[in-house]
Amino acid sequence: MSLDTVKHSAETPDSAQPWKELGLKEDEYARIREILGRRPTGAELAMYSVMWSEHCSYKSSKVHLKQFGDKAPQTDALLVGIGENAGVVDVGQGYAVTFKIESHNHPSYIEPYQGAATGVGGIVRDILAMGARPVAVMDPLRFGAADHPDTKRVLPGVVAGVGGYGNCLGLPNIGGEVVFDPCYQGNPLVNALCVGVMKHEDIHLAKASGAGNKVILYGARTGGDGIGGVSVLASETFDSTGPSRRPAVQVGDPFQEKLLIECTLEIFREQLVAGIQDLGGAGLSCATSELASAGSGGMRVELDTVPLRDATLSPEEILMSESQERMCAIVEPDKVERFLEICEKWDVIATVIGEVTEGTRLEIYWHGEQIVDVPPRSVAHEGPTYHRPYARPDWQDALQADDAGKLARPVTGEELREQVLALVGSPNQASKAWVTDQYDRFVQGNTVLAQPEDSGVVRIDADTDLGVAIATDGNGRYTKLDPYAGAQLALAEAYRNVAATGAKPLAVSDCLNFGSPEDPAVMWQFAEATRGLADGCLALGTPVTGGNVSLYNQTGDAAIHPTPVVAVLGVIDDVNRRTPMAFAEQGQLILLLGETREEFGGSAWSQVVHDHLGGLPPAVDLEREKLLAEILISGSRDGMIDAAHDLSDGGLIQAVTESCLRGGHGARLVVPDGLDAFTFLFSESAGRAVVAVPRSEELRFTDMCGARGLPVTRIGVIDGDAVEVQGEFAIPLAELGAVHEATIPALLA
Amino acid sequence: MTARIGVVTFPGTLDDRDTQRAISIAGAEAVPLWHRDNDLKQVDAVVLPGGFSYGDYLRAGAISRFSPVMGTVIEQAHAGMPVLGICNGFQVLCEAHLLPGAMLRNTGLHFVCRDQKLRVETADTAWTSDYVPGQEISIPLKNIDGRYTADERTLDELEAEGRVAFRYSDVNPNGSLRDIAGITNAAGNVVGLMPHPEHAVEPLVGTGRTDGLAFFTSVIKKLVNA
Amino acid sequence: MARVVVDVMLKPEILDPQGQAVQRALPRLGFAGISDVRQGKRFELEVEGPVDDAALARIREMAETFLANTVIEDFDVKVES
Amino acid sequence: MARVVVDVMLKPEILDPQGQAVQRALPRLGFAGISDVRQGKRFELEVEGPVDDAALARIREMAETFLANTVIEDFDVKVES
Ligand SMILES: Nc1ncnc2c1ncn2[C@@H]1O[C@H](COP(=O)(O)OP(=O)(O)O)[C@@H](O)[C@H]1O
Ligand SMILES: [Mg+2]
Repeated sequence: MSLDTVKHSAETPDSAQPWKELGLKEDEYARIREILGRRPTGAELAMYSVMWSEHCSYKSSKVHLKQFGDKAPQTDALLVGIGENAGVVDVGQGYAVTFKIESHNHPSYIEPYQGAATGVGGIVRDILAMGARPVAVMDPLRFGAADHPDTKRVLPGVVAGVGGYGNCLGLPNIGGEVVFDPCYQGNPLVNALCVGVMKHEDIHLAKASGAGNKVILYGARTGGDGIGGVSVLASETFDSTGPSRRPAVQVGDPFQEKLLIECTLEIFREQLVAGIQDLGGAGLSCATSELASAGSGGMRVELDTVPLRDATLSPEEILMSESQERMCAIVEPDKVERFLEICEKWDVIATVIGEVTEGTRLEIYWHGEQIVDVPPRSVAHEGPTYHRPYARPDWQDALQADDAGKLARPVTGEELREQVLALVGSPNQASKAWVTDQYDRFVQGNTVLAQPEDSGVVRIDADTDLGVAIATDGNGRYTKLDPYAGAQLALAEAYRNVAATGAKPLAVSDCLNFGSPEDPAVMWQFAEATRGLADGCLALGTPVTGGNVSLYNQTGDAAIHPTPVVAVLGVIDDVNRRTPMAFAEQGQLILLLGETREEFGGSAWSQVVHDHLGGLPPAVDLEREKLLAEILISGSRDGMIDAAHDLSDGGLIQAVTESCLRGGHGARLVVPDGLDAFTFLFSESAGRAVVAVPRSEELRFTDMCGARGLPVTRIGVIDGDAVEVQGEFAIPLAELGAVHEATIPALLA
Repeated sequence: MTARIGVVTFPGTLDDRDTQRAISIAGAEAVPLWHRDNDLKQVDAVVLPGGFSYGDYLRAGAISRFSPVMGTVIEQAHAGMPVLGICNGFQVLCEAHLLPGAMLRNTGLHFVCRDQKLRVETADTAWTSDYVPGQEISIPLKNIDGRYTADERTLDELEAEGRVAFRYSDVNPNGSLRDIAGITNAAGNVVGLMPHPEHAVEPLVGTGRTDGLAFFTSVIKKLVNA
Repeated sequence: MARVVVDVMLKPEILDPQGQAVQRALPRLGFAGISDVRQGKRFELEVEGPVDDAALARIREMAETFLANTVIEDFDVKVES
Repeated sequence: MARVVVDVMLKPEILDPQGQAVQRALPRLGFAGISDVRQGKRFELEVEGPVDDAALARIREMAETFLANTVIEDFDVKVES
């Protein structure tokens, strides 16, 4: 096949082109022709098709995501906002932190190990590209039914992939989620978060400026893997049509990425780059067009200089390849030599592939012939925008009317006891140690708290003991019942988890996992959830700094539960005063903060005991969440509380069980006046936490709560070696522990 | 005199900076060493830290063992310099035949990260003199290729000569033969173990215990008194 | 009892980091003249009963659905002499 | 260019949990009649120049000192037709 040059395309306006196969719609193809004033070349078509895919262009979601900017709360903490590789937050003492969460859902279903591994690899490069040293990862995961045979294939592969890649990079895994629900059967959700640390002056941006500056591609050679992965894998509904039609996935090389990290950090230290971008989805198409689009001039690239793993690749394939572990830097000419030296030191291949030009176009050449000549913005930032129709589904009313309050409740102590054991041993509430023990949580020597604590806490300065805390949360069941409230509940839970460890919540990143945007019901869920999240962030004063959207998570007509996963980042100026979750001291008092109402819609209890999903999720009160957080932070700062654990799915009994097991001590609980034992134990009212307080601090602490208007109830004492609810039942810790820990290993054995 | 302890960085080494921090906390000067240099910068002892050098591709430690720096380390180890291999470093020492045996994939086939109990079997090495034989310590373990293996004769020899330095004491996490977690050479200057003492030197991070500090104080005492 | 060998190799277009690491180490160890290395898996299966066409067909199915992930790997089934 | 294959397998007396895990899974997947599975590595080397005795000797040395750890593994070198 002869080369389709720009010249050739002008001469052959009527050549048929595979725009449809590349996932473009007819009007999109027409627009490309209009932008260029001719038909695109094959290479241009390849670039537009990947960059205008749902995954890269956010064409269905961006009209909704705009709210995160429009409703952004006033804050001095945000140094870099949405739009860059990741947002950057000021955490004081001259330090900045960048974090982001991303999805790798579809690839992880097809090839669990590599899909999950490259998901970690991709998010780590995003963080690195901001100028930061990556310091930790987290992995919110969702799978189909725990006892489904395919879960046995997908889950161990995903966990091995997350661990295989992250462990090999030397990044501690400090938290995540493992959730099972049949709705994720053909669409597991593999989200990955990375957090990185830098000094304010080290922030780097993805832009190509300064005519004459060189474009350097460095890292792995470019191969034929993952071509079209973006458009095919991430954007279209995946239906299992047998092995032969399965699209290509990429294989990751964590060792190469580790070299890339160290090499890049050394390059940053010597201030050798003017702009930098990682190569992720859409590979070189994305990196070159985004760098050029954000910069001041144009860019010229000699594509045949790109180091290849497979010499037979066509220019189109090189532009679309999603080979992992590559970065692209803009470097002033007199710094190129030193740049290449550092790459050589780390055994990283680096090649000058082009330069920044005076012009305004992105021009790509292949053996001297021009094959791309486009306005970079039209590729990178001016893709199509859809106002997809959305409508509240007709089944929503019936779902909400199916109130969980009418479900049969346990009456006797014996029934309560049985249901407590069923709850703490259910796959979603059981210990996730089988998963988390496969992750290195110690490497880098700065892990202060990791799973199963409420949030991961890492020290970022060993001299001052400054640290950051992060938690991720999402509840697809709540969000299905009410997408607006569900998104806010996810936010509230992550916020509460951060505060529970004593850190002050500062900022948010989110991964929005939904079904097909072409279904108006799904689009409504999306619209409601983004609206809820944006309003929630405004109310809590925590801006969204970046995130990711994953659509088309559905099999046939069946979409997953709408699943916004929210990550909240907080700062703690002295990690010595972090609050752990363990009930570690006999005799300390257990206090319940917040109010308990009869709220069972979407609850773990309704799922475990009745396999029911209906009604309304717990009410959201963000002012209350703020107050609770303030109390938890003050309690930690003033040394009044020795343990804290937030209440979420599973309610009070789940939280108390976890804190007891972690500390190795039992608890004696008393049902407070005005509550029945069942509601006390199983309700999932939001805005609550349990704390352990030394007797000497009780008065000071309850006075503080009283003065600020936060309800506080003394519910028991840390004591013995059983969890006992007076007058109802007692369960020995050993029995609780055995039930809590046996479930996941048994399912995966 | 301040002891100077070198910490080797291979491509893919992960716990090098953590090991340097542990050495400083113990009171010595940590000296970074680079795999391509055969110069050991006049250090008095060397630590080969943990990680996935060369991605642990082929076999853990197999490629690093041929690095230029290892040429000098092997030479100096034979001459009596204290050398400690932690995790991946232990694997490198085995591949380099400074210690007998080999490391295989854990029997559970998974990466294992846990707070591991160990029994100290000998204090007669450069790196364990601050422990007492029989002492129980707890330090983090994190690896996927940690199953220590050697033939029966070698194992009997190790036992007979008191060269098993540490044994797993609560559970055997990886199927290591005879619960072996760490061994020493006959001279007692070269020690390898799978768990990570450098992650048990500060009360605030890691497992919150400092049971690993004695590795570093042991060697520092030896060097300073030498 | 017969032995059947299943070789599983990454497809040629798929990155093989392990093979690459080996290849890059060879010159340093003094082994020249190896232009490419690919590393794969070898399974040795001990088969009870006769290794007839039916048995081989089953083993091929096993390789296709379980031993290899054909999204990224090719496999080859051989009866050992 | 010729291809030389080096097969590396754990010695028979060494426990092979990977092979065992495969074997244990087979009946569950409906594959009966496999009495043992061992899992090893296969290296495919592309050799420049002729694969004569000298070249094979070098590859054998490479296998012995590098590709296999003979404390735990056996190896086998074959020229592919
Ligand atoms: N896939 C995972 N990776 C790392 N940590 C996890 C993972 N799944 C769960 N965890 C950790 O286990 C603990 C319990 O999880 P979860 O019950 O979801 O916490 P919470 O309800 O407080 O959000 C948390 O510390 C969480 O970070
Ligand atoms: Mg929590």
